[in-house]
Amino acid sequence: MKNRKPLSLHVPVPEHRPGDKPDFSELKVPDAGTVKRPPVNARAHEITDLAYALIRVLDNGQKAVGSWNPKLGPETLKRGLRAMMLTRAYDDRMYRAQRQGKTSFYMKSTGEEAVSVAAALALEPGDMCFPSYRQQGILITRNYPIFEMMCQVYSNVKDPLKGRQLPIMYSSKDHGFFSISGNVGTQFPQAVGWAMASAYKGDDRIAASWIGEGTTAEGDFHHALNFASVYRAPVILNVVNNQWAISTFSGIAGADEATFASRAIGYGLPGLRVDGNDFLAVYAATQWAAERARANLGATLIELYTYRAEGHSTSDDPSRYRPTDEAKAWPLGDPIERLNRHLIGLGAWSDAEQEALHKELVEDVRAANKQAESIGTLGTGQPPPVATMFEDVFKEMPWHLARQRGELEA
Amino acid sequence: MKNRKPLSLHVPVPEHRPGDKPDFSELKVPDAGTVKRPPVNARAHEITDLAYALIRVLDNGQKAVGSWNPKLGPETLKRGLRAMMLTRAYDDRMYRAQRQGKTSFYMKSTGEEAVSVAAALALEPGDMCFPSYRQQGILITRNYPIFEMMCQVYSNVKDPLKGRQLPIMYSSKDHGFFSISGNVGTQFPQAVGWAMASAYKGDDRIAASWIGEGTTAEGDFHHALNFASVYRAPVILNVVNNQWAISTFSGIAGADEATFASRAIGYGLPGLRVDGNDFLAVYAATQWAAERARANLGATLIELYTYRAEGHSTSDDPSRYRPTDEAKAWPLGDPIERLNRHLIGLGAWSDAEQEALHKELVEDVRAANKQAESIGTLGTGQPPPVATMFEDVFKEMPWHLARQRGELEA
Amino acid sequence: MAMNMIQALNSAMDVMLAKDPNVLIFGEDVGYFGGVFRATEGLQKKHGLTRCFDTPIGEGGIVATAIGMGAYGLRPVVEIQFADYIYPAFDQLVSEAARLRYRSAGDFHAPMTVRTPYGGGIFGGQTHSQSPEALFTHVSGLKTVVPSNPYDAKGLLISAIEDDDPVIFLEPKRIYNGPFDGHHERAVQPWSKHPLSDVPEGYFNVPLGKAATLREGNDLTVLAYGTMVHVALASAAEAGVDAEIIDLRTLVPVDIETIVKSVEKTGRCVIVHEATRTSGYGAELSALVQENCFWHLEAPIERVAGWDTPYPHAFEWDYFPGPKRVAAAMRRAMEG
Amino acid sequence: MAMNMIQALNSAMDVMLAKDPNVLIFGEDVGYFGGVFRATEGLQKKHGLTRCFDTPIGEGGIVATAIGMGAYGLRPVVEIQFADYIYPAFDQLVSEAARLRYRSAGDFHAPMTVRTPYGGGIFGGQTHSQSPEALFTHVSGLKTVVPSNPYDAKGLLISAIEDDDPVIFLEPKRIYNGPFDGHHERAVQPWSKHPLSDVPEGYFNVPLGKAATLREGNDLTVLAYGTMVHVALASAAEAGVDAEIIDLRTLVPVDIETIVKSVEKTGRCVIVHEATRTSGYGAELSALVQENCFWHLEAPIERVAGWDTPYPHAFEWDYFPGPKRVAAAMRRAMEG
Ligand SMILES: Cc1ncc(C[n+]2csc(CCOP(=O)(O)OP(=O)(O)O)c2C)c(N)n1
Ligand SMILES: Cc1ncc(C[n+]2csc(CCOP(=O)(O)OP(=O)(O)O)c2C)c(N)n1
Ligand SMILES: [Mg+2]
Ligand SMILES: [Mg+2]
Repeated sequence: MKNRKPLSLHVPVPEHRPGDKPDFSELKVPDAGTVKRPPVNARAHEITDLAYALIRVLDNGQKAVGSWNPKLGPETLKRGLRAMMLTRAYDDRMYRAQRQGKTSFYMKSTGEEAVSVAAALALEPGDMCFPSYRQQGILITRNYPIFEMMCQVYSNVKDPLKGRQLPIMYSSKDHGFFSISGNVGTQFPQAVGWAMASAYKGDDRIAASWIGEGTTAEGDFHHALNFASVYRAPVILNVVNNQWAISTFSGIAGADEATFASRAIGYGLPGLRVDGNDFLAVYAATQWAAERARANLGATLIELYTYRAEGHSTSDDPSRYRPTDEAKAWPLGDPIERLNRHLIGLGAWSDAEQEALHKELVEDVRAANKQAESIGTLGTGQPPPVATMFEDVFKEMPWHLARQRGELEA
Repeated sequence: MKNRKPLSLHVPVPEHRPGDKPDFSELKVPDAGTVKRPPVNARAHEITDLAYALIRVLDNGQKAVGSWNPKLGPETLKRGLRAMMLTRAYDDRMYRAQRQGKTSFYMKSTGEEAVSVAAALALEPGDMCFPSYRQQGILITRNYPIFEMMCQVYSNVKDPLKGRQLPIMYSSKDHGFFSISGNVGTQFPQAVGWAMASAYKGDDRIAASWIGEGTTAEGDFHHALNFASVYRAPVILNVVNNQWAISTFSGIAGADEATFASRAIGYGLPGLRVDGNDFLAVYAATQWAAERARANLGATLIELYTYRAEGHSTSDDPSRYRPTDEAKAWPLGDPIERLNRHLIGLGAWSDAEQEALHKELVEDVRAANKQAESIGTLGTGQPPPVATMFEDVFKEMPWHLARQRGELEA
Repeated sequence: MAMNMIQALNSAMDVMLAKDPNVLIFGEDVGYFGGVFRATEGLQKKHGLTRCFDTPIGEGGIVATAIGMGAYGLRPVVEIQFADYIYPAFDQLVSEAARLRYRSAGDFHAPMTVRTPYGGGIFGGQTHSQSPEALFTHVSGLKTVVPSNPYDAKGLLISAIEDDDPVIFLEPKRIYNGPFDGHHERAVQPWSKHPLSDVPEGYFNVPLGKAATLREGNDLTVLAYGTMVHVALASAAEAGVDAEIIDLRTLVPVDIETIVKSVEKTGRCVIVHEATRTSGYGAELSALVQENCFWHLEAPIERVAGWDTPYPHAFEWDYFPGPKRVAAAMRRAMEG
Repeated sequence: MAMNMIQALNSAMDVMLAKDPNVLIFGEDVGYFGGVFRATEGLQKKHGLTRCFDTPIGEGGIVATAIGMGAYGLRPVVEIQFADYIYPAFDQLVSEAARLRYRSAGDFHAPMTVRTPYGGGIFGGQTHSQSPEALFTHVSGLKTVVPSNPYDAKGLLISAIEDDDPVIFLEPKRIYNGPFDGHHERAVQPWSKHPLSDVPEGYFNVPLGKAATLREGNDLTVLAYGTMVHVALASAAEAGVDAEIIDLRTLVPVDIETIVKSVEKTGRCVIVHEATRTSGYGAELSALVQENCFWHLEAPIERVAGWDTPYPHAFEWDYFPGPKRVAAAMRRAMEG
């Protein structure tokens, strides 16, 4: 029984580290249009192949092909393009603002804009989104004013959150955007609860939530899938697989062993694996899951396969843990470029219009930021009144908080 | 967009409730021997069918058939039969003791004895078990004295746990039996950690853990599968699906939507679904998973399909929530009867020997219990010294506990 | 109508299910079976499958879905089978339920009541006897409530369900079926003989944040809640001290006026709880009394609490802070 | 050799990895990258992939596997990226790590050190600024340690790793790179100018359970830990009081002799911590002081703590209990 081979501990490591040449050649990217779109009432166990496939609509020429093609008109496509471009312009400006010391922290969604924007367009306005910190594109698509977002980032007197939250932790019930939590993953089962409530009330609104692939390791991921499955909650559970969790590659979250979409199988839920940089594919998958949920057929797990093109946040330096220009080597391209090319291919758009739109949006952002900065940035200008710090802990302020507010003002 | 069909909340309910005639006719029981045994180095994604099958070795005539037949000799089979019968006799006696007011609480494993006993025989003595409260069969198979178990149940001075634990929350490192926790599921990821440690040290011992199907809903279930998958931990993760979690049927744990074995698929782990009342099938599945783990190929999830023949515990009354004689209607039979028939079929055993063995074991239990009761039962006889209540909170007793011990003695 | 605590709690939920369609109840075994302590018995049958249902065994998921439902506009009432099993839900309670209103500046809030049986005296051992209230009192944004009798149980639970903030509602399981003064050697008493078992059948409430002075006295002040209220009453009689016995009922926000008025009168204070002593809620009470009444104190504030060990099965009555220990503390407080 | 706290912590782990093959380190981003605060930088490269590695983002899984490893015989050192994210692991810490030795009567135990950055002063907002120490001090079976300087950080961490009980090791992140007296308007100070940044390169330890008197004085006693030790020193100077300033270093088991000796001498006590006030560890300290030193107290014990709200991003310096508030409390304690 001894002289048996000793065991050894396996620790996954990524293919490439700083200094290596970025290389995704092992990553097989199936052709667009090759995956069949099943009816929305398909039984989950009959479509498990979708959890291992990669749903793509835009081919290498950025033409829309295959049964997942949502056949969107140019107006919708242009709305999407505009929202993605505005999101990116906004991110770039706010990132600079943090670098200029105007706030403490910022997080970009660069390269992942389609994940938020296409989903927001495929959902209905009344549907409630439970995002992570990287879905600012939803707010922008739903026309939440970037000025208010900036005031939140600057924690100034116009910050709707009264300076209480870290930058980018937005909240807007009116825009169906749930208060972002600093604790990753907590919103996933909360979205299921909201969806259960909607079903309980005989409402027709559904919920959707987003987490990163790294966050799938939290217990809340399991609770969300389990409760969603048991109570057939009308909810769309999105896993944004952007390959990285701060410095940690997706293999540490289990990506070497199975796809994240396939986590759905054990709960009897459909799992869809989607090209997250393909605006049309994200739209189509979200639409499929939304129809299914509204038909009382329950939840869908969607893995959005993409790449975090920039650092995790302004506190991060990706050059310490991954090849510098890995983003450029990413085989699924850039969602904005791809949708732009698609529109041009349709004859509904031109490089000139693209250029003009870019200028316009950058100018909009500049103007809004000027206005926001004039009100105040973190530590300068007008902050929210300090006494408000004691409000909203409870609906009514109890004696001990009133007393503490008194102490502060003393 | 309105005049859409309203949503409604789905709450699973069991087929039968008290008053109904127990009926398992919808439950399709595949024939024994029909499931192929893959090589232990099979890739997980190539054997996902095993997560939906039901591995059975003993056919309706209780003959061993098919490629999963572990081909055990009569001696091993008799050891198993004896351990299962002793476990049942012990359970019956201790249950009565609680009813007689000799202790506060008891839990039986009646009908599930094969789950613990066959696994314990298939594992090696050095392998560490992380059980739930329903695997007393492991201790008995590993020859832990039932006298000591009784002293634990009675919290008397000979209780190895010094009266600190609820009855049946045994612990014996020497028998590779990890301290049972009152919080369900916590042991599942702990077993993974132990297995990771064994691999880290180049040891050849593996770990195994057991939870009930209801407990799969805890976050710890997810942590266990996830860490086991990522680090290829040499561990066997057993889900004992005995259909009930106190008053809650398995549908509330997700059984209406998928098998528990299929939870393995999303982590890239093999999932085996096994007839838990078939001693040979449990042995064979455990052996397969153990060989795989020792070959450094990582973890296996095993769903043991069985039935909780008695109440959840002495605090429970199953007649309030399920048909009274559902246990008798259980189509997979009784593990002891089935192994007994199998041995008789082999010509290695007889009804007379069975009868004699039963008498012998009942007498052993009676004798051990007499001795244990003579030392003390809960609240009578000799309890552990009260001052020991303050020991083992920390390795060395800090001042505040010493002071509190002083107060108590004052 | 005479009710024990289980019946009173059941009645509170029954009344609220009938009154407000946004109230729903879920938790482990609470549906068809009616809960392991029977607190929800009959509610599913009477109000329907989706108003009172069973959940998976995932406390984190139970609280998380309740938060989502609260954000939608419902008033979920969830049961955690034993307070000892609330820890898997700790992140959702502390980081989410407690923070949602504040972090969203009132944009979202999640009304929710978390009912859970707590405390010892039933030979439940380490994981059916814990008193974790102090942990919740440290979390800004949570209210913590502990009833000590059927009348308050119903009235406080109704207030908790109607409250727009998350409420941790801790039920002293030892006194579900009868008051308990700590004399385990004596015959069990039914609630029916106790005046506070006379509970209105319909809607009424007992406000959160208000203590009840169960006995007026001049010698010393006792601060207690849950089962210990009854132990304190018996202990005072046995110690022969004219104690003023205050049942806090709500721990956060605590009724500071009632506490201060009493200690200023008596000059002496004994705090009793079942929870482990170190950093128990008694520490906060002791600090509050000493800060607010320092110049009135004639003796050190006494804390009588559970020992700083897990709750040991065999030593139920050596662990439980019974009349002997409480009376001794009262005598010390009088001498001091 | 001059080290800041990060370097001192890194050195402690480096020394222990070299000294004991049963020591291993894991947590989120601690491996190749070396942790978001760089505390484990270079350890994977130097000691190997399986000695210091990255984990999934599941704090419950991290602590659970550490318990299993401890039961096997290893000495895992895990990092929780921020103390604000320790709650998902709360059940494994409270119900398992803390209880294992007791419930198994010593048959099993799980030595483990849980390192986690805590506290404010860095504009981290609600979920990068919390001070949850009080929660752990209430849990029987856990030791809670908080260093305030590089020398102690290394010596205490080595003691924690070698300790056979589970230790919650809270690192005041505001002073990782330099001491901080609360005067955010002043230039940041490096550790190199501070005497306690002189740290031996090799093995040494600072015992758990022993406080350090950083300044002797006769007017009043200050009980503090972590960042607040430095704030207290500055505040005393500004208030012009001859304060005896005690750095507790270990919260459980606390060094009661040092506390009592000092308060018996001074008769006055100010307790300061960043954590929210209600049921914070200051409550336990206040209760202990008044129980042990009642007859010596000449003024009410003062608590200076974080407000009972989440930690608000924009109001970092209105929330942080800085020198103004601490000095005012000292003056009140002198008048009282
Ligand atoms: C409970 C909890 N643990 C740890 C963290 C620290 N943290 C913040 S973001 C992050 C990485 C998340 O990665 P992923 O889920 O892939 O999302 P991405 O950042 O890639 O969008 C970590 C570990 C946290 N915020 N909350
Ligand atoms: C964390 C936690 N939650 C709830 C409980 C209460 N409880 C004890 S056993 C049990 C049912 C478990 O059912 P299952 O996992 O199917 O195991 P079985 O009893 O059928 O063997 C429950 C809910 C607990 N012990 N721990
Ligand atoms: Mg990611
Ligand atoms: Mg079960």
